[in-house]
Amino acid sequence: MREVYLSNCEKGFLQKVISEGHRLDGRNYNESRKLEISFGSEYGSCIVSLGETKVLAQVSCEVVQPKQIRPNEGILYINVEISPMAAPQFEANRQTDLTVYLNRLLEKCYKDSKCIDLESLCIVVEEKVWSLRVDIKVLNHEGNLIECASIATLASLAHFKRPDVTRSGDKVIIHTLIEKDPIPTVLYHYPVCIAFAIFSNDILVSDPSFIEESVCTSSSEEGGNKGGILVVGMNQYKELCLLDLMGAAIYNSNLVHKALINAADRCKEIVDLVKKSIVNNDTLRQKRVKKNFSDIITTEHMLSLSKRDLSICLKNYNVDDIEMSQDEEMEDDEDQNPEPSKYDVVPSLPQTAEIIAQKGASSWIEISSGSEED
Amino acid sequence: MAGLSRKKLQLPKSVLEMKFMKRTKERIEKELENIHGHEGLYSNIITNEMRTATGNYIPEASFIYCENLIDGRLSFKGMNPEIERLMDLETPKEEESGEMQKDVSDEVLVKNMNKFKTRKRQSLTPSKYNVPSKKKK
Amino acid sequence: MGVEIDTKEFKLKPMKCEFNFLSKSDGSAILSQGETVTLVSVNGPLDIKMQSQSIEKSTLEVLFCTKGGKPSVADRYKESIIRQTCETAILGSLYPRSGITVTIQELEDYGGLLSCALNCTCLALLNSGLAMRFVFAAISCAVDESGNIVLEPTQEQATSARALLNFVFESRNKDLLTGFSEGSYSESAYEEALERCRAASDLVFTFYRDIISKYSNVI
Amino acid sequence: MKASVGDVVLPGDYCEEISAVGEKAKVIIGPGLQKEIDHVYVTKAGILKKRNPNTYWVDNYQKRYIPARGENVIGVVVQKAGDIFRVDVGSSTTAALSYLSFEGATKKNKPDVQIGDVVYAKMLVASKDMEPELVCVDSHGKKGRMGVLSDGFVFKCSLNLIRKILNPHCPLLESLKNEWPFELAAGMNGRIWIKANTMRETIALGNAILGAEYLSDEEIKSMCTNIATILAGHVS
Repeated sequence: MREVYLSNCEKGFLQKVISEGHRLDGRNYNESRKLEISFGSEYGSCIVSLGETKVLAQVSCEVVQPKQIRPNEGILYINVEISPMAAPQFEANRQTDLTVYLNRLLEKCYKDSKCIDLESLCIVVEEKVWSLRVDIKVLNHEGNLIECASIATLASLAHFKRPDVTRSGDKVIIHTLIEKDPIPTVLYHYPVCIAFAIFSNDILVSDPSFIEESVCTSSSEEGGNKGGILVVGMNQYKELCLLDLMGAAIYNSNLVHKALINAADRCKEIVDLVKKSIVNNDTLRQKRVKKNFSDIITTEHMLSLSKRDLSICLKNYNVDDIEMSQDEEMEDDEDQNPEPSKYDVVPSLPQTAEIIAQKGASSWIEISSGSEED
Repeated sequence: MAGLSRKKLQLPKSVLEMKFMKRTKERIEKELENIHGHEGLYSNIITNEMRTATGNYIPEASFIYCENLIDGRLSFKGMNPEIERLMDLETPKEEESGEMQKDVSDEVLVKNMNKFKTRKRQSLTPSKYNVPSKKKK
Repeated sequence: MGVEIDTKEFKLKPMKCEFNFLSKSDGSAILSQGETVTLVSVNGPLDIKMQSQSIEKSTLEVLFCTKGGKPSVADRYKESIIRQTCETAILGSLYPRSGITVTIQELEDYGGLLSCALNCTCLALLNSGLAMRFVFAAISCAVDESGNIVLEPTQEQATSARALLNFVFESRNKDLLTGFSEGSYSESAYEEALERCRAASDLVFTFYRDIISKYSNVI
Repeated sequence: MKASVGDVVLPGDYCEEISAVGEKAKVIIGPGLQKEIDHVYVTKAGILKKRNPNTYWVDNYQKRYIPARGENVIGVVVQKAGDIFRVDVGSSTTAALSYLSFEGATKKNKPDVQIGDVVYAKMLVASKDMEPELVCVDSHGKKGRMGVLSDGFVFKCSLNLIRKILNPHCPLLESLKNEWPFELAAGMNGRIWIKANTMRETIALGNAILGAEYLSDEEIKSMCTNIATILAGHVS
C-alpha cells in the first residue's frame, strides 16, 4: 500500500468548506452522488457506480458438502479484492486493512443479518448444499467504498438465479439454464450499508468522496483527530443490522440518531432503485433483448465529466445555463455517429433484434442438455 | 592521427622551452599524451565520423520549449501584490510593443522612410541629417 | 505467399471503446468486441520496492482478473502473453527503476477474450501517455472442420472449430509480435490465417486512430 | 505509417518531413517523438504539431507527470531528510529540494517549511536515471514567483488542462481576471493551487478551471460569465 500524500492546505480548506455549510462538489450534507446499477449478461453480475466510485460484483454457485454444525443450510461466501486498478497506491494481491475492513462489514451485513434464506439452498441434508460465492472487485476508488460494495453485493445477490434441481430417489439432476428456468435467491430483507463522514465531531456528511474521507480520518495538527467514518447497516423496514465507527469517538448521541434517520430514507431509496433495475432487467430478458456490459460504454461520460460531475463545483452550478444551443450541437454530432459505423463489418448490430443462438433461457429448440452446459 | 577536433590554443614552442614554463609544458604534454592514449584505445570502435558528427536532432522532453506558455504563477485584482508587481514587470514589454499608441501609423512611417532615403541619396549633404541624431539623448 | 486478399468480405466484430473510464488510473479503457467486454487500467511509471527495480528499464507487471474469484492457471497464461506483448511495445528504457502495472478485468466473455484484452491493453496504454514503439492489434481466427478460415469466430464457431489461432501484429511494418493457438491445423492453413489476420489488423489500427482523433479534437 | 504535421498520429508512425528538415538544419524534437536510425518515430498518440524554428512535438493526453528540466511544478513536502526536503510532485519518485535553495536561506536561518506544505518550484535536474531535484530560487538567488504557497486549495488535473489554461490565447483567465480577486499557481505536473478571498470564490475558480477542459473557447467564456453571475447572485 503506497503512501497517499495530503497537503495541509487541502485539509485546512476542506475543513473550512465543510464548517461553512458547503461541500467541495456542490452537494449539501445529506445529498449522495449519482447511483447507477448496470447488469451483465449473466445472472448475478453487476457494476454499481456511485459517482466515480465503481465496484463489480459477481455471484457464482457450486454444490458442496455442508458444515457439520449446519447440515441443512447453504453457505454464503463474500470476498473483496482491491487490485491496482482501483488506485495506483494499491499493490497486486496484497491484503490491505481496507480489504479486511470491507470484508468484515459485508459479512456482518449479509451473513450475520440472515437476510438470505440459507435453508432454500439445501439440496440433500448433510451431503449436498449450494454454496454461493460473491466476488467484489473494486474498479475505481473515489471514496465511500463500503456503500458502493454493499449495494453491489445486494444487487448481484438479488439478481442471481441458481440452476434448478430435481431429486429422484438418491439421484440428483442439476438442470442447465436452458432446460429449466433458474431459481432466484430468496431474500428475507434487503440490508444496505450507508456511510457517513463526521467532521470536527458535530457535522454529519453523507456519501463522503475520496478527499472528504481522507481529510476527516487524517489527524489534524492541533491535537488528535476529531473526524471519523460511521457506517450504518439498515434494511428497508428501518431495522438496524450494523453499526460501525472508525476514527474519533463520538460523544454527542444525537449525531448517531441523526445518522440513523438519514440512513433510513437513503436505504429506502437504494432498495427501491435496486428492485426497479432488477425488474426492468428481467423484462428486457423476457423480451429477448441482449443486455450486456457493453451498454455502459457511451461517449457521454466524457461530456458529463466536463459538465455535470465536476470534482469542484458551486452549489447551484448547473450546466444547462450555458446556452442550450451549444449543448444541442454537442449532442447532435454525437448522435450522428453513435458508433464508428465503418467498423460494423458484421451486419448484425448488438442492439438489433436479430438474435444469434446464445446461452440463456431464450432458445428452446435444438438444445440437447449435454452440449450446452454452463 | 586525427588532429584535435577543437582548435586548441597552443603556446608557441619557444615559450614552452623557457625555464619558468617547465611545469606547464609537462602538463600539456601529459594531456596530449592521454588524449592520444585514449584514442588509440577505442579506435576500432569509435570512427572519426562518430567523433565529428554533430547531431541535428535535439531531443527536448518538455512542452515549455514547444508551446510558449505564460508563467504559471498569476495573481489578479490585487490578491497578491508582490506577484502582480512581477507580472507587470514581465508583461509591459509585450504590451508596449503590442498596442503602443502610435500617432504615426505604420504605412505613413514606411512612406516617409522611403522618401527620406531617396532624398538623402540625391542631395548627399549629410550635415542636414545629423541634427536629429544629436537630439537623441 | 503474396496471395491477394481483398479486405471487403472480412468480418470483424463491432468494436466500442471509451477512454478515461476510471478516474483514478493514469490510463484506462473499456473495450467491447462483439459481446466480449474487457476493462484495462494502466498505472505507471510508479516507484516499486528496490529488489524488483531494474536499472535499464521499467518493470512491467500484468494482472489478469477474471469475473469469478478463484485465480487459476489460465489467468497466469494470459498474463504472460499480454506481458510479453507489452514488453516489446513499451519503451521501458525511458522509465528506468520504475514500475508499470497493467490490470485487466474481464467483464463479459463470449469468445476472443484474449484478443479483446490485448486490444484493450493497447488502448489503455495509448490513454496513459506511456511512450511506445508501436501500436499492436490482436486478431483471432478459427479453422473449422473443412479447413477454411473463419475470422473473429463467434462463440459457437469457436467451440466447434478444429483449431483457434490468435495473432498480434505491430503497426510499424505489420510484423508478427505474438502468436498462440489451440488445436491442430495444417501448415497452409496457418499461412493463410496469418495473411488474412495481417490484412484485417489494418481495420483495428484504423479504429485506434479514429478513437484517438475523437478524443483529441475535443481536448 | 507516414504521418504529417497536423495529423492524428499513433505510436509507430514516422514523419518524413522532420527527417527531411533534419538533414539540413537543427531540429528540436519534442515530447512524443523519438529519433531512430532511419526515421523520426512517434511514441505517443495525439496530434503532431510544429512551431516555426523547426520544433516538432505530439500533443497527447496524459495524467502521470514525467519530470522535465526547467518546468515549474507544484509539490507537497512529505518528509524532512537531513538537509533536504522530500517533495511529492506526482511522478514516480519524490523530488529532492535542498533547504538552501530558498531565498535568503543559510546554514543558520533555515526556511520555515513544514511537512504538508505546498511549494511552487522549478525542476533543476530531471533525467530518467537521476532523482529529480527542485529549487525555489533563480540563478541570482531571488525567489521570483517561486516559494511556499500558504493556504488556498490544491487539486489535480490532466497535463493537457494545464497547457490549455497557460496558453496565451486561452480565454479562461482573460474572462475571469476582472470578475473577483484571486491567485493561481499552475504546475506543469498537473496540479493547480488556487486562492481567493472567500471560500465560495475559490470553489468557483476551481469549478471554472476544471470545467474548461473539454469546452471550446466560446463555451469557456459563457461558462465563466455563468459562474460569475452565480457567485454574484448569492450573497451567502
